[in-house]
Amino acid sequence: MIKYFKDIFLGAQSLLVGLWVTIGYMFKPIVTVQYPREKNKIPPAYRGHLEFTRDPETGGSRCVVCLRCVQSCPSKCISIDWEIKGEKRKRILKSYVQDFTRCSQCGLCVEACELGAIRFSNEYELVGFAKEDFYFNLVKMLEKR
Amino acid sequence: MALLPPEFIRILISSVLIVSFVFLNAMILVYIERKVAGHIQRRPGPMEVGPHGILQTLIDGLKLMGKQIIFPDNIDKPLFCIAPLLAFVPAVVAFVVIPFSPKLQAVDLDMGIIFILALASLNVLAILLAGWSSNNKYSLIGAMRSVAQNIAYEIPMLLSLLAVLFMTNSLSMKSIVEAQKPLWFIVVQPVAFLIYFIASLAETNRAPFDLPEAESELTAGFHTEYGGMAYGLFYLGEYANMVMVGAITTTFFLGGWSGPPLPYMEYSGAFWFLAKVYFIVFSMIWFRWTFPRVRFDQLMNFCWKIMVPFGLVNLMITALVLKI
Amino acid sequence: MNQGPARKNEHIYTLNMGPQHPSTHGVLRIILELDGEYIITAEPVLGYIHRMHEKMGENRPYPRFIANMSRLDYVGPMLYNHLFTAAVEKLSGIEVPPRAEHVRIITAELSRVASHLLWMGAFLMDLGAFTPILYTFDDREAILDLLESVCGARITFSYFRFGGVCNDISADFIEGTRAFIKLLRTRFPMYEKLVTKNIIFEKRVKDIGVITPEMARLYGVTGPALRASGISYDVRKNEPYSIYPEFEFEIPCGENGDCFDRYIVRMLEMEQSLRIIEQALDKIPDGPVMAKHAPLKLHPAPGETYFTVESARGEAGLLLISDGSDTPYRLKLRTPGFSNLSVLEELAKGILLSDLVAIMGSLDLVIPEIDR
Amino acid sequence: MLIEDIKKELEELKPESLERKNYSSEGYHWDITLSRETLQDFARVMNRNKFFIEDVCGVDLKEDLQVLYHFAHTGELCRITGRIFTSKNTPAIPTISNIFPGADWHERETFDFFGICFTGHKNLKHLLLPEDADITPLRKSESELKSLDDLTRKPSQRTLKSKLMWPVVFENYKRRPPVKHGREEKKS
Repeated sequence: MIKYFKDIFLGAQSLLVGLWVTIGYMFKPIVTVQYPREKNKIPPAYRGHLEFTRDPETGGSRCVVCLRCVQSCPSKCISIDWEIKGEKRKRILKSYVQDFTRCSQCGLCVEACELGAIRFSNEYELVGFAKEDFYFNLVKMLEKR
Repeated sequence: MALLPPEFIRILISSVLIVSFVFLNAMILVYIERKVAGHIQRRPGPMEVGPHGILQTLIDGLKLMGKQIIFPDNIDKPLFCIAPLLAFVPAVVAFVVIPFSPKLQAVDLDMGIIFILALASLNVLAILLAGWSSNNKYSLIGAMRSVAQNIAYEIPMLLSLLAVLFMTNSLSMKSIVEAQKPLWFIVVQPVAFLIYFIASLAETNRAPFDLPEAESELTAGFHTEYGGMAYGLFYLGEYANMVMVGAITTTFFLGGWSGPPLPYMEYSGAFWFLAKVYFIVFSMIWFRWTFPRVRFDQLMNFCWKIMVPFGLVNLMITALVLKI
Repeated sequence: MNQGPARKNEHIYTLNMGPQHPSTHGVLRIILELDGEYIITAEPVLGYIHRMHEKMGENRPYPRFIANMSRLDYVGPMLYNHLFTAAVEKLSGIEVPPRAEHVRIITAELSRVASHLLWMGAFLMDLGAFTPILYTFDDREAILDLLESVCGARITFSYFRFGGVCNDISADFIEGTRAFIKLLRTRFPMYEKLVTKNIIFEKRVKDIGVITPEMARLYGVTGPALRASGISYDVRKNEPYSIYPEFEFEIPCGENGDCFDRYIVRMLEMEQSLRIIEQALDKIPDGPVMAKHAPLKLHPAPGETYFTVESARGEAGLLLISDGSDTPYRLKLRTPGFSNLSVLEELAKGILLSDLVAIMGSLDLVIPEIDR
Repeated sequence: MLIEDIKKELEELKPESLERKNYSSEGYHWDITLSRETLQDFARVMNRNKFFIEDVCGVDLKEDLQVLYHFAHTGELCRITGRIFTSKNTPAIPTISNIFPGADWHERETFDFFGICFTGHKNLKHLLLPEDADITPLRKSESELKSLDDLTRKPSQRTLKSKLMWPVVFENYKRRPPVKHGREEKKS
């Protein structure tokens, strides 16, 4: 009989303690970020889509078409087109397309690039109406920038 | 107009007022519930439509009205259609006898509380019909749970109300309020108040007793198959029931419209009445966002092993004290 | 009407729980035979998000499989990163610089805490409490922010590489982690008040879904579910990998093996993880985070290796059979969730539907990990 | 020591081979090759010594199909791998799910991926694959198959062949111009 009343008392007490916690949190400030108006700070290490770094000397990209990024990609989402020019049969980059719909942002391509020609952008607000909107041509993007 | 008897006009006006009161209340309550839930969970709640999202529920209601009601295969169509109405209408009709202030009461029935309780138990029927006619096993389990739960909890609820009725010697809502002029019954009958409050949580299927709709077990319980305004009516019915519970608690335990005097107290007493109702409703919301759900057998154990004995003892003590 | 003898059991009916059901945590389907609300048999049906990771592993060179490991278990991905990279390092004998080992342990333990926090919220959500999940998400968010600052992703980390990790941690990260540990420690008493001591919660989970030590052994249940039964088996202690032996921590154990003990064990484990992180932060040496001669394209010598780590849900194992080429010949994943779930069939006999939800919650099911 | 004690019991099974493996490289202590008759006895020995089942795993080899059973112990560090071979055309192995109920699902999974029939299994139907699937996804094509000999470690061999595609990538890691992700470039 004593246990019966003790259980009721302790149970009620535990419930009141729980209520006290939630009412306390009700008057604490909000922790969510109101997205379109506020924005989170994106850390510099953020993995967005790929983009070229600019070579300060030429103003173009540093890419020498060694194809290591292509070979290291697990999802085979990078396609590079090039032409061979000159006496030294140097490869000249024509287009560098990343199929972002298939990219898994593992970072292997960026690490494979010894010249540091590619990097991750901080772009995270990506929308589009078609799959093709996410085929990023890095060469053109560099020219626009 | 002259041909209409004045009584008829009075009925018309009061029913329009009550229906709009219930609708408005439901809308406000949905908003309050979402805001309270949001702030308890440290997020702002609806913020987009109108300042601080104040029009959100209106828009949601419009959206629900615009939606098609989907009838699944092999349902019992007439019952499927009746159930949401049955959930909503009695909840509204019961407001007829609620005394908002000395002069704001549609009808002062002699047996007001019996009228309310009778209508409130129709709610079970609505849930049972909804669960049965949906041709969905989750709905059926939810409905069966609801029936067992509501029937069980009606007993402690009546026991606690009976203790108050012993003291007032009247079933009329108005006279119950007036009997509390010297002292609110929550002071005299704290146990009855607690029992009534807990039982009413179970009656309205609010957490932690929201077993009929327990969404982690039964997806959405009895209204799994409902959509559009049919679902909306269940929702309105639930909120109307919440206000009803708040109103009964206020009338029975919190002294109804009484409070610090305001000008035109015959009418403005409704302010105090509503304030108390909203306080009760707020605590129901507060409970919901704090506690986990109880299990079905625990719910029954709690009712039969704790609530009913306490209610009976309370009733006996009340009777004894009154007799002496 | 069919009046055959089959009508003898007419009060027994079948209920399909899932694949779309709020408390099956994804796409698990359970075929229930119910008598009223009591369960007679429960048969889990898997494979709704089976992606054949093992075949994918056989088809691609070792480094390219790292990205898959985060997809395997999205709740504690760092631990699976650790599993795969360490297994391959073991197979091919790559050594990892000490700083990288420390970074690995810090991030992996953070991931474990994040996983347990998410589990706790989801478990309480199953029991019908809506609010704790948002509090735990708030805490978990801090971990994800930390991990994002170091590896750039929030869920699918792909942070570990053979021979180290891909980014070094900054001083900000160390400071942030210390601040987070302080913060989380202040939150534990709140969780205790709100959840652990709550009478409804206690009644819902105590003596429910008891896994006896013998049962756990026969089914191969590991992780917190096993430790709740009172067996102190943790791969980090029993079969130390990486630099875990250098740290002081305890293996919290339960007694009864019920849902409540599984909850308590996980709560205590978070504290132990915080201890490990603290010690690792204190000890972390300077130096490179990547081995010097770590190749991007591996050709491990033929042979096989079996490697296990303690993931957030139990013992995660990886069998790698190499044939000397750059792709594994056979890659077998032993995921703890798979074994832990297989015990459900036996646990579910004769309990209520609500208890099944509690048990499934307490087993911490992550369906992608189970289906692989 | 459990590792030594178990040896006697394993030898009593008269296995086709019983090898002590190097734990630090292979990850387990004993490697035992069983036959169809001794598999159940092996499971019983494991059960008697309180081992728990880790997994059942098939491997497609040039000669035969191989099934691996991994056992571990919760008290002491001791891992045992049981191997059993079965022919490719009519793969059938006795089940151990009557002794270790946990093996049930693992065997069903192996049945899914390799089409190996576990005789005596109560509920041998597809677990991860669709019910009507008639594929064996993890069996390899003829050209990919390797024999067991190619897959075993030879003591003379170095663990890592230096046949790398590009010599040493991460040596140049530091030499690489520092890459800053994101859009800082715009400012300059």
